[in-house]
Amino acid sequence: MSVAEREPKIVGFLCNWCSYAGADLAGTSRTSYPTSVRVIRVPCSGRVNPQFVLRAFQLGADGVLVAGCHPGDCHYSTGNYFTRRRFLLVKRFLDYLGIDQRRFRLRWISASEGPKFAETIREMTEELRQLGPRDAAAVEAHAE
Amino acid sequence: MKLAYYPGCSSHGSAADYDRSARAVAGALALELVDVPEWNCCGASSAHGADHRLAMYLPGRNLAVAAGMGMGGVVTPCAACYSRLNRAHHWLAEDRRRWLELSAAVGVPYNDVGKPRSLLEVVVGDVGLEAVAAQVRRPLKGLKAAAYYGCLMLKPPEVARFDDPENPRSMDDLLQALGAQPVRWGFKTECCGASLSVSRPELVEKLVGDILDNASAAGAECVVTACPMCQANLEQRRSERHRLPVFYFTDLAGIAFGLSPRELGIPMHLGEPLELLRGKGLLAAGEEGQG
Amino acid sequence: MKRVGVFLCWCGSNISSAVDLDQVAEQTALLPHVVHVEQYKYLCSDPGQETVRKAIKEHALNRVVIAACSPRMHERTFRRAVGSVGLNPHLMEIANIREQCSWVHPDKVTSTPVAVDLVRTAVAKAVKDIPLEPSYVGIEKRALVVGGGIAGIQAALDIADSGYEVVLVEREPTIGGRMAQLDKTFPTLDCSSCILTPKMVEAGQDPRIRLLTYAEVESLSGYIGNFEARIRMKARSVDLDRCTGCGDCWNKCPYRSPGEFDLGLGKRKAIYLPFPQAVPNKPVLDRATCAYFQKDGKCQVCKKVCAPGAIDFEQQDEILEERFGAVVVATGFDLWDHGRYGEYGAGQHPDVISSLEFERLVSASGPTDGKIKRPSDGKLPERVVFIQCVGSRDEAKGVPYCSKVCCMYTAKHAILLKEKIPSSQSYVFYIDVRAAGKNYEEFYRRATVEYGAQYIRGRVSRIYPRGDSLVVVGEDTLLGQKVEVEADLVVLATAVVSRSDAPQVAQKLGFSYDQHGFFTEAHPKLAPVETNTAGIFLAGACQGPKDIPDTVAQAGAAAAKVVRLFAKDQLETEPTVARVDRARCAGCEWCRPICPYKAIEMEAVTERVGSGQVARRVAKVNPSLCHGCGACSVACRSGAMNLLGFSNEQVWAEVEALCL
Amino acid sequence: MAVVDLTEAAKGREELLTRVRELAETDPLACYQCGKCSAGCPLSFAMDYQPRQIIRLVQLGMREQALGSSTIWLCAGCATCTTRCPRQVKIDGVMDALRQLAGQDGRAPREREVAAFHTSFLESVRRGGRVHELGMVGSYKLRTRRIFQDGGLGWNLLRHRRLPLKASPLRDRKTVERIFRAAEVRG
Ligand SMILES: Cc1cc2nc3c(=O)[nH]c(=O)nc-3n(C[C@H](O)[C@H](O)[C@H](O)COP(=O)(O)OP(=O)(O)OC[C@H]3O[C@@H](n4cnc5c(N)ncnc54)[C@H](O)[C@@H]3O)c2cc1C
Ligand SMILES: Cc1cc2nc3c(=O)[nH]c(=O)nc-3n(C[C@H](O)[C@H](O)[C@H](O)COP(=O)(O)OP(=O)(O)OC[C@H]3O[C@@H](n4cnc5c(N)ncnc54)[C@H](O)[C@@H]3O)c2cc1C
Ligand code: SF4
Ligand code: SF4
Ligand code: SF4
Ligand code: SF4
Ligand code: SF4
Ligand code: SF4
Ligand code: SF4
Ligand code: SF4
Repeated sequence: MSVAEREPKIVGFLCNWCSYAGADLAGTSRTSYPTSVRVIRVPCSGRVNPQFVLRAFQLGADGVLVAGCHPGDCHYSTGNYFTRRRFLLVKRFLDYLGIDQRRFRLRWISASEGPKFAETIREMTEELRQLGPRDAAAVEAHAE
Repeated sequence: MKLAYYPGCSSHGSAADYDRSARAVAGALALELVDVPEWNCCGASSAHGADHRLAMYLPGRNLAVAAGMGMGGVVTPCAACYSRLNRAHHWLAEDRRRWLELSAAVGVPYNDVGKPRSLLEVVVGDVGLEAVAAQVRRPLKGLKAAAYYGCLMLKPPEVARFDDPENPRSMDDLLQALGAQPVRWGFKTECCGASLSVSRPELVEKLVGDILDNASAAGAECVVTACPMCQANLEQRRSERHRLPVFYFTDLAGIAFGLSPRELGIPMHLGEPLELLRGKGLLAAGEEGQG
Repeated sequence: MKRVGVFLCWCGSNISSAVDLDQVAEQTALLPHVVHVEQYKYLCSDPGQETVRKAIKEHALNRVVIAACSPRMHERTFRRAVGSVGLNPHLMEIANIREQCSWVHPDKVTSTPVAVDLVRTAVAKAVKDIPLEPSYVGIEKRALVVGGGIAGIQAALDIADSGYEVVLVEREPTIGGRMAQLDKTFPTLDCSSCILTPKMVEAGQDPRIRLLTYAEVESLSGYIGNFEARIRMKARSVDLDRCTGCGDCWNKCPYRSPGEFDLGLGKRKAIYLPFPQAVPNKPVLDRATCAYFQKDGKCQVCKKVCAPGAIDFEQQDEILEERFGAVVVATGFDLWDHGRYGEYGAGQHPDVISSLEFERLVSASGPTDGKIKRPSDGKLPERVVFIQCVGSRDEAKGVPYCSKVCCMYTAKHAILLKEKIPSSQSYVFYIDVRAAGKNYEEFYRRATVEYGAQYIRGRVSRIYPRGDSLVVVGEDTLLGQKVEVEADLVVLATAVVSRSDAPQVAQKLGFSYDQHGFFTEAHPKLAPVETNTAGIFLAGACQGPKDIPDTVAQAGAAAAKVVRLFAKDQLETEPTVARVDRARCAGCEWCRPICPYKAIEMEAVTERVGSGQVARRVAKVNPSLCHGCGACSVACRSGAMNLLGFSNEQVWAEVEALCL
Repeated sequence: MAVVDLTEAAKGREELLTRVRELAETDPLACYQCGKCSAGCPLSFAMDYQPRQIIRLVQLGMREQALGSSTIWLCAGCATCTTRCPRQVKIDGVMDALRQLAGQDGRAPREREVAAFHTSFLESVRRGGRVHELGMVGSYKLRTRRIFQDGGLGWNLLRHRRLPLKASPLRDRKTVERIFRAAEVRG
């Protein structure tokens, strides 16, 4: 089954305080979005180890989203600054692994930005559809 | 100390007197001033309102040529030139790509000659007040002088990088070292409007009047400048009620060093500067009446 | 053996109408470790919770997965439910199939696979759950208040009134702070000392408050509930126990110097009382100006006249070590030095003064006994110019922010001037008048309409002397014309800035401060009195420019936070904190600087290697300080640092379960 | 007084702001209209718009009024405004920029004499590489038909040997011509 037919699969790491609450808000306000995303709740975007992201790609995820509070609003004051710096590096590493950088997104989504969450999922799904299915084997080979 | 010297256009004309005293005083202080060869006009008050690039290139060329002379920096006696040279220097320092642009435009490779300095800056900063004081033969005792810096030597401060733009002290300190008595007054850095002197003289007369009024009210017997534009403007655009002589700081330094008014070009000033000096007993018998 | 029970909630029709729960149940039952799957209409209802409890007992479940609404809704509810039948509350996970599934994917065909995935992921995480226990720490029920301005005084009084001991440390010889220097206060024009003095006296007399004036905190260690402070008591040269405050010493002391309290406008003796209402009402001997210390060791007049023998030239600084459960920081503010405004005379014109100096000039207890005499010649000024925003809102020379109080105190000054010198005229140069407070706009109106203050919208460009007056040049921007005022006195509303040593204070006590030196609150809206360090609270202008009403409100809030803490006997800390696997820790310290709460320290451990002992350093997390953000666990290269509740193994398992 | 149509002005606003930002290397939007610039300006008494108001015109996109003002020509370039601006706006640079834009638009300057002076000045520079004061003033007088202005003053200077009849240009006239050309190309 090609990606064009099936829904791409996005693993979403959402911080508990802002982005997870934002996703909840999309729900409470019944803002529908594609069924592509599966959410993993983490306390802070700073908790997301790049290895989790790579593992998701390794296991065939089509896209990965890391979302946290806006810079300056982090519940733990500085967590998302680390996230930002860390994932700049990860993006470059993705290139090296042969994974299109566009498959990975880092987004700041606040607890009141339900629509932004839905929109992010819509955009990402659309982009992943256009990128087509992934060659998981390539990652496998590098990561070993 | 050997420095590249940028005299500025007026040194050949209305400020020929300043040119004389500046060179004479520099000589007395063992400052060797070597003219920047084939220097060109810095664009003064006109280029920057016409074309930003022209306003950078004209002074920029002089900086490039001066750098080629391999001396301890470039110095100018004119505050307007000082300002234009510093604007260009600042602009060039902000972005090295501009070095190439300038070199291509003026046909001289640009290298940084260091921050352009004014003659006042060199005398107070590099030569130093102690060395100046050591040259004094005729202390200017009892001479109440208003040090007038004007605007361009100090503003804006991030370009001029010289003295405090609101309460400068360097010329006051220098006057003190010469034995004179600098007065406290409020118009040290007010603009005299020199750039409008030809085209809107009636406006400039008001500015000059305010400055001279304030100096007189503060008890000054003369005004001292470090700029040919200021000097000429204060002399030429004043009204009948103002009698204060307007000196260059080099005039007074020269007198204090024992040089004659004639060597310093003082008789070329408008008004009666010699009267004041005479009244203060600062002229030797032989110097009376010269001019 | 892991025995997982999964409970699927219908939420009435909220979930059941959009997700085929039978199919979810069917697929879930096939997952490893799952021994029981059950559906219920409203799981959060009492009977719903009872269903879960019953199943745990019946099926000997040791892990529970609730597939229902967001954990942000009912995590607590269900933790409590499983806890009530003896299962560790942290052996429960929630799959959010409502907000993140049925409500956003209304089509059963596409939503059901999502729900299946989410439940599977929750099961995978639950399998890796381990029992977590909160830790408890005892609480030292004494509070330290640093800074004795109105903020510190108010906080100390509120805490003491709730029955707890307080130590109030003030650096100056008396408490009172800036408010003691003010004359009257906006917006009601109460006399500052009339409302402050009773509070100062109360703080001085309350048996539960120990005042340590002329003292400073040297260091603070420990954590919430258990701080340890070292406090330096500076040598006052006066034995406070013996001194009766009779005043003979300072009356007789022959040496005078400019007084700090009056900002140099008046003089004080070398041994002095900063102001008549000082608390404690006992003098301090300033060694820097005393003849005995500075000159010849003679003089000693004070010692001779002091009947109770309280003068002690030999007194040394003393260090106290005290334990506290909580700290309130209330070190206040300073004023920007207008010496940087060359265009306003750079502080060289004696008749260009700051607003605080003006307060001293109008104050009845000030150096001029409340007569507004200008500093140069003592003349009563007729024409007074007030300039607002001096240093404030000036990114070029001063600070970019608004100082918040100067608009109002300037209006106050215009009123006070008119009251004291009825023939006078005031001119106020302003850019905006910010009178956003209860009765503030009305107060400003009084200044203009009733007291005739002339407000001119524009920033002054220059002040210069003309004769014995000052020429003030500005633009009336509403007219679009340059204006000049010849004034007898110019008063500058200089910016409120942090104390110059604020960064050092913050570092010593261990919390953060912003680029202007103001102390940073944990959250600008929802935690405005907390700092990032649990157990340390903020009050007053040390956190940002503030007037007295705001300061007192914040001080009360800080006190309430302290009391809230002291109301417990033990402090339960969240169990979802970081934990180090010592065996794996390489001691690299990558984790330490990343922690926003300074929860990680290094400790030495000795281990047996072969036959010898080897000492090495490993990281250690203080669970009372850790907030559980997990940043450290990512920084750790050796996998030694983990976050309980969101462990590496758990997230890993979730990723794997999701990507199946 | 006329009513200003802000939506109309807004159409050219971005373009004007962009040009001013480029030429003056400063952002007029930072200005909060405090008036400190005008208050310190030595020539504000003669200007039709205060320096602060010029910045305001630029903020609103009112190009006509800004470029047609007398202010941009009467500004003496003393930088007192810039030195004191609390928002770090380079007001003198904005004045320069607006004069340049007025020139580029080929618009008749509001202050004819001032503009004529600058033209004569730069002509003199272009011709000889340095300004020859007597020649420059002569050209200015012809341009403005103010033949007799300052006659006494000129005579006085001549008498004091401060107004030489002869110019002292650069030996190689092309040196400066080249610079003017290079600037024209970049402009
Ligand atoms: C000119 C002027 C007029 C004002 N008028 C009014 C008014 O009319 N109405 C109004 O509501 N507000 C007014 N205010 C504002 C008012 O002054 C403040 O709101 C108030 O003083 C803030 O109190 P605070 O306790 O936070 O700080 P402060 O009064 O500054 O007190 C802080 C205390 O901490 C001490 N301290 C500092 N550092 C340390 C340390 N490291 N260790 C120990 N102790 C330390 C200080 O010595 C001081 O005693 C005015 C302010 C000014 C400048
Ligand atoms: C348009 C707008 C935008 C704002 N934006 C911001 C912003 O960006 N940032 C910011 O910090 N602040 C903002 N605010 C201010 C903010 O809304 C208030 O500070 C805050 O809501 C005040 O909270 P409160 O609890 O005091 O009052 P309220 O929010 O009014 O709550 C009072 C509650 O009491 C209930 N109630 C009333 N009478 C009774 C009664 N007799 N018995 C029982 N219950 C009763 C009411 O139903 C209500 O639920 C904004 C305000 C407005 C109007
Ligand atoms: S537990 Fe949540 S989903 Fe279930 S009935 Fe209650 S609110 Fe609805
Ligand atoms: S004389 Fe002695 S008792 Fe009296 S105030 Fe002075 S120190 Fe205290
Ligand atoms: S020793 Fe003398 S100078 Fe010092 S405090 Fe006592 S009386 Fe004053
Ligand atoms: S409170 Fe008023 S005077 Fe003070 S900085 Fe703010 S606007 Fe300026
Ligand atoms: S989890 Fe966060 S708060 Fe806890 S120790 Fe690690 S970095 Fe510090
Ligand atoms: S980063 Fe990891 S290995 Fe390094 S000190 Fe911290 S816990 Fe130990
Ligand atoms: S001084 Fe600066 S901020 Fe104030 S009006 Fe002028 S340009 Fe604007
Ligand atoms: S630079 Fe121009 S606008 Fe600015 S103060 Fe000077 S004359 Fe006025």
